Amino acid sequence: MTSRQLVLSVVIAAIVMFVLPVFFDVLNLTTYAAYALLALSLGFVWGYGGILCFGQTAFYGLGAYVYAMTAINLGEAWGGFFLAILIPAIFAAILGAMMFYGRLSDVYLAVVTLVVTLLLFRFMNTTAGPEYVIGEARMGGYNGIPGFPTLHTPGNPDANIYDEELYYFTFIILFVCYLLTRWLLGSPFGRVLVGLRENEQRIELLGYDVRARKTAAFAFGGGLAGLAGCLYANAAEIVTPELFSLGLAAEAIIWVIVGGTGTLIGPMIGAAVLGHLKFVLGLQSIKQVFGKENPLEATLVFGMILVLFVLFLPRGVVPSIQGWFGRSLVGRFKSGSGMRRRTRSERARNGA
Amino acid sequence: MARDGVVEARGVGVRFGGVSALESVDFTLADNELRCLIGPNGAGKSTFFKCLTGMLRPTEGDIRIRGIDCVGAHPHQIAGLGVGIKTQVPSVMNGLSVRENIWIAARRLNTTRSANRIVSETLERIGIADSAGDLVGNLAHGRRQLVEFGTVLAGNPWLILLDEPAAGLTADEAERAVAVIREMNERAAIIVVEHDMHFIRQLANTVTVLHRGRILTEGYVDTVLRDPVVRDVYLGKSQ
Amino acid sequence: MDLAVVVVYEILYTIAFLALISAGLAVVFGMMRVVNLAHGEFILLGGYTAIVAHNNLGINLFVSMLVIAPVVVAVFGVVIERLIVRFLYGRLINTMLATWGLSLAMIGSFSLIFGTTTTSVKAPIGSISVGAFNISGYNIFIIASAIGVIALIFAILRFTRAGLVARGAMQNADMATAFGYDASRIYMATFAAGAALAGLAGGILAPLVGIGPNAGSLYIAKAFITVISGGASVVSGLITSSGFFGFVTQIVTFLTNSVIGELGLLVAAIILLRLLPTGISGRFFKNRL
Amino acid sequence: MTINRRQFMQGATAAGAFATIPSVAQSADTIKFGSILDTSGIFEAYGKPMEKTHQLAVEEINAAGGLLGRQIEMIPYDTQSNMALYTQYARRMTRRDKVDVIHGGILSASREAIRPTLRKAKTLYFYNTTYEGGVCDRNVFCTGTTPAQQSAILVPETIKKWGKKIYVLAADYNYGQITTNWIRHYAKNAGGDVIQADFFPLNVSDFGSTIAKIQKAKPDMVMAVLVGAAHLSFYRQWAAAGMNRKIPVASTTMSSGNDHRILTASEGDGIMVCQSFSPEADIPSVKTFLTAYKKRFGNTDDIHEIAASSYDGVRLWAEGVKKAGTLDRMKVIEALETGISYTGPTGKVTIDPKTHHVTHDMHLIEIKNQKLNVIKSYSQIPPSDTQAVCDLQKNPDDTKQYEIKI
Repeated sequence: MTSRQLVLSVVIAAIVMFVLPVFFDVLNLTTYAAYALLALSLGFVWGYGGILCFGQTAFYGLGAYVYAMTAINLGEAWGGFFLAILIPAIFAAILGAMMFYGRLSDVYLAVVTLVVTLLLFRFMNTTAGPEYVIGEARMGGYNGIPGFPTLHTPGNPDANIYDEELYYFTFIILFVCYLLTRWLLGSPFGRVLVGLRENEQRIELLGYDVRARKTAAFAFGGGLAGLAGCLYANAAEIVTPELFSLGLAAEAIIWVIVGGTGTLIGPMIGAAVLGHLKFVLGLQSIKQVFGKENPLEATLVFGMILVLFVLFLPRGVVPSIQGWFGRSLVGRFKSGSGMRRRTRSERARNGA
Repeated sequence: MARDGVVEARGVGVRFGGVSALESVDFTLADNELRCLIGPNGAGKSTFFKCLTGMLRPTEGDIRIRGIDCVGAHPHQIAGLGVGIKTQVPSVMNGLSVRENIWIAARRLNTTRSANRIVSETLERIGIADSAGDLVGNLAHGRRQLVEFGTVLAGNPWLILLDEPAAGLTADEAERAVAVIREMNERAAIIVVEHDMHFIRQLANTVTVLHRGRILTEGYVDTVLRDPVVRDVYLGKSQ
Repeated sequence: MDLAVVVVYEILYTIAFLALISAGLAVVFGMMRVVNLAHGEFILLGGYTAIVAHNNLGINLFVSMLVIAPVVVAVFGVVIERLIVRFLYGRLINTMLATWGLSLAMIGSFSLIFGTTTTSVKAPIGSISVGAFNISGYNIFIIASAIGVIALIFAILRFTRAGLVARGAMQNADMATAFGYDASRIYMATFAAGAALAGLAGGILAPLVGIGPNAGSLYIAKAFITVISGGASVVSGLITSSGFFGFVTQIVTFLTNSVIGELGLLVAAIILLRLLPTGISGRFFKNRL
Repeated sequence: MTINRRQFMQGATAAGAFATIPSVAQSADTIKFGSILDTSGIFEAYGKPMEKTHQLAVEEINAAGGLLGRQIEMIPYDTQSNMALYTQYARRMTRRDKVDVIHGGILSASREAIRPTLRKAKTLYFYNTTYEGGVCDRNVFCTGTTPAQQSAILVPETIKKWGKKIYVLAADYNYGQITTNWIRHYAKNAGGDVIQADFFPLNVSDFGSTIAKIQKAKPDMVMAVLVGAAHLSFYRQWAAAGMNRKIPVASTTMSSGNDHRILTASEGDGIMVCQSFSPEADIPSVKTFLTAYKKRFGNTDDIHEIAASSYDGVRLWAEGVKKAGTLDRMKVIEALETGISYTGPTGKVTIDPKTHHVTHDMHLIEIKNQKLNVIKSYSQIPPSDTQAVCDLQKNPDDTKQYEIKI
């Protein structure tokens, strides 16, 4: 990324950040920004690493829980903030190492990641009893953990970062993570990672240790997702096992595929737009417009969106638009990879 | 152990279940030698190639590359020794440009700056500089083969393993490939696994004939191809 | 002693349950390399069909469960295959995504049509006594059904012409076409067969667990894990992996409780896939049925 | 239907569909009543009738001239059986809608999710559901029954009737955990014993092995503290195994979601519950309530105890506002703390100033033929469990939920 591009993206991000609250509720926007960071992490792991992780929510939920429990024990937020990045990243590294050194791929990898998030979902749901406690923090089972200290000015636990401040904070973190991810993709590590998505065997025959690199990429994605969970926890002021649920795992996938795999901006936009769509569909008002039998049931709409996108726009919205308008801001390695990965899995099938 | 070859294989055997794909193969490759491995389908060429590249672990025997025990090593470890490998199906990164493909190969042992320089040189060497910015996936088969040669070259290897480099090439492209292989041979020892007799004659060098998982004979290409036993193996496809 | 009988009975029941809910998915995955993530909702559709046929249309419960449910779901499966799945053959991940979308859409439709509460029918078979214990007689019916379903799949694949053609087409579609078979129709029929098995499972389970729009995720998670861990061989994979998971789950459940039992299943799945990355049958029953 | 239009406008502006801002002038002088309930998802059966009784109570008050001469405007939110939506919507209600009071929350999980939020935002909160007791928070009024009113009757009565050994099956979250401890407590007092307690996440629907384990343990009865649609399978599987004729079942939750109407008569018959409300009870205030409900919504099939106590909750709050003569939160709390009473569908309810809980009339009920037949009634039972630990007169800043120690 050139410095001109950097300045341009900062300007655009700043405009977006200040314009959005004019039209939307900041509480919602904060949540959408957290979703967008989760989508960014999945977009990176899936779109650039070629690792289709069905359970990215495992790291997201873990980040939220780590934050909540650390904040309760420390009585302040920042320790939890950093642990919420570190612990999911370590967890992802361990899980990733297990999978990649075990040569799991494609469908088996999807199963294992999905199972891990379900495992955490089930486990967190069973922790209602008083014996499940870490320090002063009860894990709370189905209830989740409400009432933990939220983010505050460093050093002053009473000066909470609230409402609009929290929105700006979350948005800026999201933007920094976006820049960081772009920088990483432009680095030699990132380029090899993209090559690896394109042809794992070739990268290996060139002498790169594929397993180590995939593990590292997975850990980076896990850290981003954990941070997203931490930001979500601050927006929602509660963490519950729902963070690990199959439904949210599905939504994250939908965000990315709708926004576009192989880009970073696409998944983020997908998350924000679909997050808002879900919110609107859940409003009483919309239900009342249609009477009791609301045909716009959120799961129904989301399901149809996913089916239609896979069938008709498998590259997602952003790469398609880029395809119409030629190259744009999104970095040199974007090159509409949704299609390309398809040819790869076709090849995998033919080989099998 | 005396180091009398770049590649030193002793008693290599591979069994799948009860079937032997390779049996007690002894094989030596000297410095800067160019050797072709030939044989009919199912002779064990590819199996042996996979053993050399670490894609397959032999059930018995010993393989050393420059004296280093390579049995059980991963492909990236073998490649990491400075071995360039090209597989049978063109194995390139379709979603990336030609330049990017070669850059990734060059960058492994070099800094970004020298990698960029190596990329330009390599593009020239294989004569594909005009399509440097094109996506590899959009290139014709033969051009993709060349790109793969490029990725192998960019690592500046001292040993190169090529599996059926001529497969699917037009006559022109095959000639070009012969030239490239010859040129590579100036700096590196090469093993070529090949099926195409015409291509091998063009390379004109020492060949090893595999048959039913064993080494049938070794020698200069013309001599070997005149050998009636070899002709039987190739023509009498009864087995 | 009675307790031992009950424990064995519960283990057999759990294995049968896993085999039933996984059979349809196993056929589709094993034969076509398609993972139908809407499989859980196919099961629910079978359940709803059986309940509606019995409760609202007054049709005999066994007919509803064993005939109407599989037929309706098979027809639905054909429609889905024609509209969605056939465009995605060979693209494993895309079929997974599309059928996941289908699954969500079906959940939404179920809640619209049937509401979010569970509906059910009364089990048609009473209880039986084993010594001091009462056990549900209906579970015996489920165990018998599972054995029947597996035997049926095996017989069709092994002994019928249709099964042979199907196996051939899955190995090499071009070859089958060259012999004059329409590969596209074979795929469609196989997908319909998988759907029918899901419908059958839904019908049979309806009296036992009650059917609600969100219940599908419980089935798909277990069926998915069972099938993937079983590997690509339809029959041997299905038997070994439901046997393994059923045994692990029930033993852990009896030692602790049913929640830990479920966790046991998930942990066992991860360990199993780590040790056998291509599933049980990929390791031990390669290229068999 | 001002509610609908206003709500629609809100949604539309939120969606960014139009830029017009709904006229605030009209709603400025209405009283804003926030209702936050799960009216879709797996707790729909609980939440829908509760929202209806909120609506009924509000409409009745408005028809009678409103409160303090102003009309009440109901602002309903559907939390879709998703606990995370509670905090989100609660903050919308306090910060954007600026409601005067919030009624709602069904599961204890949802109450605990929003209780800190509402206290921080200084918005009065009514939680009107049967629950495990112990909430001690001056900002909150709990008008549902607690274990001292429910289990304290149900457990000794069933022990007397069936025997001493109890096997508890409970939902695995705070309600189930704490209620189970109360059952242990009351069982011990009555000379009985909880021989085993198993906890189930809310999505568990297969109880086969549990039923076998229960038979192995040979209890005299099973106490079901099960919650939600999936858990309903227990009663079915229990009947399918023929156990309903061998071991009797009592439940703290059974009829709250009208489960007895979803189960067949033969599956539900004989199950004992203890509630403050039964539509079958021959009490004038119950009949009046049911008539009004039927007139408004067509039939009374979906009515249940916590819907009735939600109605009571709205009425009690209205009495408090009337007495205070203002909507000021502290004034209303102080007015309610004078021990206000109301006689409605659950009989006479009186607020206990020390705990912000309510004195209830209770009924021991046996389910027969999908009906809640009252066997025995108990008059004016105090929430003594919470009274033993909570005194808001002495400690007005307390915010804890006390849990029973075993």
